[in-house]
Amino acid sequence: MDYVPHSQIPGHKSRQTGAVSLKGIKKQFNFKDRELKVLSEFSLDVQPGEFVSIVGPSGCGKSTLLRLIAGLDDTYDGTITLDGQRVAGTSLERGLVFQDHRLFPWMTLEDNIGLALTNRNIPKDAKAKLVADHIALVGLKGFEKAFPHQLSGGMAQRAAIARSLVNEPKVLLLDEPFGALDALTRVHLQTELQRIWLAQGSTMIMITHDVEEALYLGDRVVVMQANPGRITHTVDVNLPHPRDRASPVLHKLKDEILAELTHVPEPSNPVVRLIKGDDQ
Amino acid sequence: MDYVPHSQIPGHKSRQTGAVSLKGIKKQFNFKDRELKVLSEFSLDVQPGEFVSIVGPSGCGKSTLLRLIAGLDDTYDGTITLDGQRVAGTSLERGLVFQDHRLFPWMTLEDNIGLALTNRNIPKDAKAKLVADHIALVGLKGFEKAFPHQLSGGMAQRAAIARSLVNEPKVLLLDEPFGALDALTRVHLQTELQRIWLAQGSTMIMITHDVEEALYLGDRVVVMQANPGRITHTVDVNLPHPRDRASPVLHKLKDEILAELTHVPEPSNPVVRLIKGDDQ
Amino acid sequence: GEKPASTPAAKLPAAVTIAAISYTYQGKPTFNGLSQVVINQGWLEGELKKNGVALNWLPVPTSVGGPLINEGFAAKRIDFAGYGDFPALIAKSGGVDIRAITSSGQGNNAYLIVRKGLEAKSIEDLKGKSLAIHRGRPWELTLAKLLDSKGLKLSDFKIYNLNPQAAYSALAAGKVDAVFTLSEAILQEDKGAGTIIWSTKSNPEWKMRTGLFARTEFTTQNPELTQTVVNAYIKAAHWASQPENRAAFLELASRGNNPTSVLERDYANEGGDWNDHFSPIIDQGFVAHFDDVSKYTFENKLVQKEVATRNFIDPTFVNKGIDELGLKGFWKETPVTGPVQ
Amino acid sequence: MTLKTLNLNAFKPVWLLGLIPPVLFLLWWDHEAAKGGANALAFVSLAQVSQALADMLASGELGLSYGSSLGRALSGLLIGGGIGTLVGIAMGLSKPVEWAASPIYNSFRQVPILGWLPLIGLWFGSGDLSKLIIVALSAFYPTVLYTFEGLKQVEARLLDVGQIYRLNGWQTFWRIQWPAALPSIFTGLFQALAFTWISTIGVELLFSSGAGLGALMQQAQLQARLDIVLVCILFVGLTGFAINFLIKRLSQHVLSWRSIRA
Amino acid sequence: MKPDHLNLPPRLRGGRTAKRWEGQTLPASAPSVADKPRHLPRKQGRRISWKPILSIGSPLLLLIVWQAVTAFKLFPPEVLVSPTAVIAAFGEVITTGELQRHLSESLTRLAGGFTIGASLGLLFGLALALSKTVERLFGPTFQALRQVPVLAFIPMLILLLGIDEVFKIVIIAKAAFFPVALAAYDSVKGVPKSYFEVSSLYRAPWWVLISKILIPATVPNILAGVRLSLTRAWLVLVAAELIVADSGLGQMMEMGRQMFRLDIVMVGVIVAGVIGFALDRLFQLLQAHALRWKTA
Ligand SMILES: Nc1ncnc2c1ncn2[C@@H]1O[C@H](COP(=O)(O)OP(=O)(O)OP(=O)(O)O)[C@@H](O)[C@H]1O
Ligand SMILES: Nc1ncnc2c1ncn2[C@@H]1O[C@H](COP(=O)(O)OP(=O)(O)OP(=O)(O)O)[C@@H](O)[C@H]1O
Ligand SMILES: [Mg+2]
Ligand SMILES: [Mg+2]
Repeated sequence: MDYVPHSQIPGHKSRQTGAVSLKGIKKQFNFKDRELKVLSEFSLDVQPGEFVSIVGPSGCGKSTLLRLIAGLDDTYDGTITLDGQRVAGTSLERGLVFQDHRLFPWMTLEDNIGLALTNRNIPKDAKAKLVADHIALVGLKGFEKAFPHQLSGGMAQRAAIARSLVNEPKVLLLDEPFGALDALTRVHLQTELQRIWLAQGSTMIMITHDVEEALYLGDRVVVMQANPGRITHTVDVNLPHPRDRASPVLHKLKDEILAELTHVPEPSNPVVRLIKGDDQ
Repeated sequence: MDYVPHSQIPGHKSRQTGAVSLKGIKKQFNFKDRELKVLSEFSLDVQPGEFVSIVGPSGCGKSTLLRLIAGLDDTYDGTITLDGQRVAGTSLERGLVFQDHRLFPWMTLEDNIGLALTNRNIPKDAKAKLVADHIALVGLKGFEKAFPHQLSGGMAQRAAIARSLVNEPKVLLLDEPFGALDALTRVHLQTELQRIWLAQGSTMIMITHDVEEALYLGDRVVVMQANPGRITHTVDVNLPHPRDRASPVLHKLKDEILAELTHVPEPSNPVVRLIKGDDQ
Repeated sequence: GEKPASTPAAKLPAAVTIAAISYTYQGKPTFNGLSQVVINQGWLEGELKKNGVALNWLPVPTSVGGPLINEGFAAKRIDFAGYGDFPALIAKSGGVDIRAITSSGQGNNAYLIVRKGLEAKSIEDLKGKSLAIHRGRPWELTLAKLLDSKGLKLSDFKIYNLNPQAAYSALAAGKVDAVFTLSEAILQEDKGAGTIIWSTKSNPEWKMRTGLFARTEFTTQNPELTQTVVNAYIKAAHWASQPENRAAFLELASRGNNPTSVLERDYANEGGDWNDHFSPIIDQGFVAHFDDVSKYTFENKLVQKEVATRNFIDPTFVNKGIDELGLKGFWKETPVTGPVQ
Repeated sequence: MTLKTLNLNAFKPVWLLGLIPPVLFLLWWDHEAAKGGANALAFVSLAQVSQALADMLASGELGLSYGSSLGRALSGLLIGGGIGTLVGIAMGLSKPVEWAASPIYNSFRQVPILGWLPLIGLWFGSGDLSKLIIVALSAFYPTVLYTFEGLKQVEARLLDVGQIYRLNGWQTFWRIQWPAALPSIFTGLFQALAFTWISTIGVELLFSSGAGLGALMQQAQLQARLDIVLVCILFVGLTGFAINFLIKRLSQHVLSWRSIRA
Repeated sequence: MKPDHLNLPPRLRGGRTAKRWEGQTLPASAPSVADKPRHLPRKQGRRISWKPILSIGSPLLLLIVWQAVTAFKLFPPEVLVSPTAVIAAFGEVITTGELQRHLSESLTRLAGGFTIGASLGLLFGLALALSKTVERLFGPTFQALRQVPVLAFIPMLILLLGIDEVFKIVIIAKAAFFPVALAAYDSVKGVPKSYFEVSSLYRAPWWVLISKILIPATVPNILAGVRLSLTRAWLVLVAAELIVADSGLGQMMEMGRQMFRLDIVMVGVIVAGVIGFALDRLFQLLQAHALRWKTA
């Protein structure tokens, strides 16, 4: 494979930038005349070059959180900083893989990925090469000219991953990037993501529902609960990368997190309460 | 919980109908002037009331297959029959959960689910009750009046599941229904799906990327490979329902299937080859 | 309007429709000239009602009056119309069988107004300058006569085909040097847009003539009704011709485009008496004018077929009407008897 | 975009911003009018305009003309827009109807109204009916086009869902195609609104004279009464704006499901 | 393959013919599992292609009806001229060269006015939709002004622009401007927020946002606006030629009407219709090209 590493920076975490810090984030939506508290007093410090995984129940505010960090939404209380600078608006330094792929239906796969490079000052053929390399990376060679509706669900998701990677952002936010992928493709892309992360020393914050994946990749796993969305638990994974998936440490941590996740939450959580109540 | 079983049929597999049979299915797409062979000589017999799980690499034609069975696409060769009758067009007997949720953006959650009952001859308040029950079933109480863009990814997926269940189809086709759900919600909905399946004796064909899930729910797990999409392996799971997730039999089968899935396929499969080749 | 019954005399049409140029005055149509007098007198409506015939008035705006009336005649939607010589001739030439049954007086003046600051005393001085006129409108014929008399051609000027509204703006803005138009020129002069250097007052024979025209089929099938209508117009002319009604008539007319002050000057210095303005009589002058116009339009290929005036002018109704109403001798001109030779 | 940095949005009752261009325009206008000379014929002073407004209001002339034009514009919009929507639906839903109707529709649409005048006069006379027909026609064209386009754009993936739940033709239309096309249909309505106003004014010059702002304006122009013309323009513009505002409100309500930029 | 146990007619059995069953009634002994398929039968092979038949047939039918109506003299021939008379008049204006002269004048004016008006309209509409400030400043004026007929401003325009070509082109441009501006404004306002988010994420500069995202996302609606604006430009062109012109299709029609030559008016009608239709087809092709992604 002719994939060329993104940057020439050797070794891991050589970058001294990419620290994300969230302090006392409060976020609510106006929903049918009532306020829906989505995040409440959410605080999190991510070190430069750290890989943080976030797990939590559906609807607890994970995607909302990533949108805030990405700068897509600024109607919240609290502060979000990147390397000490308050986050305002979007920036090429902060990449995001949306939960839905959000490819533009009128652009070919190639053009969709190329879009991420519009604002990068690189010669045209270098751009083309970057795009081609990333298409190959996610295994979509041969589909360069395909329109999104001609792709399968997993292929579209992979295209979206390629689009976010091509840009080498300092901070990459991933919202269930591998949700629609089969086991093999998933493992492959996990490995690639890790390799890129190690090579670039970028900061990654990834939402996933796969606790194993969270543990395999993350330096830290943040467990959230809903109503309002908050951190209930943080698990440090003190193992070197790349890790052995079969490691007993990971297994132990997995059981711990799953227990935390399936632990009956306080009654203020209607979503999960209903679901539990149902399970007669 | 006041959820009422869908039908009064007691016991499992009491229905004698719901046999799906696919014979020599060939399907191709015209793609940039060349033909993309998606399914080739695909044959599968599903017994009435059977639960078949399908696993396979991204882009191997799983969604395409379900669309054919659902009757959304009739440009293929081969025959698909339901209880011996050739499938022509869609029917309320064959339900489908799409891979993307496909909720109508202009309808509230309630209306989206109610849509499935439009053509059912049930009194209005019974319909309303059915809808409310299914909203509760998927843990979305309180969001009845929400529009799809106000839901999280997982919530939208759950709404789509509710929409397909409310109708009690004889054959239910599920395309990665739990892909965007967290572990707890997922377990809950798996359990519910199984309960409904046992109660109604309906036939289920489910695509999933989670081999554990495929084994936990399926009477049979069909393993597909790509280029062109075909069955390479079928695993019978001869355990009674509901099963113990920790059962060693399931673990053994899981390893077997994962090995099958990650086995380097013949070079005619560019997608997987590239992915493998990448994994330096 | 209703179509008249096809069987003659015995069956009267349900309604008679008269079209005439009109203006909007205080939100309602007000007709031009004698038609409004006919309406105000109410006599015609009463007479027709006695026969169970309704009277419809069709107001047409001046800018599209000719075509609208011609199309109305062709479609048999109107029976009578008061309008100008040129459009009527065009209709006749185009195969619509109509004829002139009264005159509406001595005709309308045309004016040549030049922009402020332009030293021009006569049309000759305008050679090579820009001249605005709305082509196809009746006063184009007047211009043509004027040019002919001086041995000039349209091509001697830079002609702009502008509708009157635009022409006045262009004149005021100095974008054209001269405009050839109707009495509104006086108003423009008052507003300081330019100076009138010529008018038909010096050549009354070139005035644009108007009259009451009728659909021939209608007149032959309903001679009595036609006579009633003609009589109504004669009565109106009689009223307007009396000097004591001058002010009242001008007030009516001022509901159109021009205020009374302008109308006063339009009617001023014409020679002759006030009452001659409204003579309904189809006299030699009237016939000669139509002969002339007919020849001119054909020679200049403005119409495809030459119209024989003898089939176009029918003075019988007006002559009979003047007799019936005892108005013989009220107007000075000598009536032409029988078809023109 | 770059203008965003011009922090005009901080300006509090923001709707007042919308008054800036018209006020500037009026100031310029009055300035031009004051110059006199040829300008006085194209620009009249605002004092004169307000005087004319007062006079016309007092005489009831304005009310009568305005009412008549407004009635014509609204009924034209209703009739033309209604029929246009139906035709657009027929063309959008049925291919054969589209094939048969679209060449005729698309070429008729291009014919200047002037060409139809003789025929409309022939068939419908030159009274209010003909005026209404032309005004309705001007609303008809845009609504057909936008309804048709809106229906053509409905995503196949959503139609698939309707098929799965066996919605019949009517249900598919009413539950899926219609709501999906609605944003586009509203755009058509906004277009139609302007067209009806403009043609209302125009048509009053083309057929029999009578009450109406168009007739009033035409005559005022001939009389060189620009003050009257301006009063008419003012009423036309403001009314159009007001109706537009109402339809916009309605559309915002009906289309509240859209997740669009605020 | 196992023998077909379905007892279906041969053409309903598998193989290449598979797509044929749709819309066929299955034998009573083997009722379809589906409720009756609801789509038009998509039969392959010797099917009749209705599209050309209908799209050529309908105008043809109209022509025949027209000829018949005039042949039977249902309406006065002076007003409803027959197609044959129109053809004769057509020959006449062609041989005198009148039509060519008028047409080229009109088309030149149209090309200038329409191009300027539509492109400015597009830009203005986009600015109005994208910038809150522009919207607040100019929105109300725009919404009021677009309803006002240009007719009212003629004295002012003449004063400012004179009465030569510039004047006509400005009038046409104004007419073309508003429908496009409105279409662009309204449809860009309706673009899903998610598209803006992606674009903002990659910090696409405004021209990329417009050309690669907003315009493709709104092609049908904006093109519909452009098509309407073309119609309006045509209409206003004719009107403008009535006010100030010696030539042009509008002038030809107006003179035809003044001179009661309705055959010439009809020639104008047909020429205007045909040219408008051709231009419109051009836009449709453009649209089809822009929307390849839907069908590709
Ligand atoms: N409309 C279409 N036109 C052309 N090619 C298509 C079309 N739909 C699907 N394909 C192609 O068919 C193949 C199979 O697609 P399908 O959606 O069935 O995959 P899948 O097995 O569901 O994959 P995934 O797990 O990623 O959802 C893919 O290669 C895809 O590119
Ligand atoms: N635009 C919106 N308007 C109103 N409510 C919203 C909106 N967006 C999200 N929400 C609500 O905020 C909550 C959190 O949503 P979010 O998408 O962040 O969840 P999530 O943690 O990503 O869930 P999932 O795992 O299902 O994707 C949900 O209850 C959702 O209904
Ligand atoms: Mg989410
Ligand atoms: Mg799929």
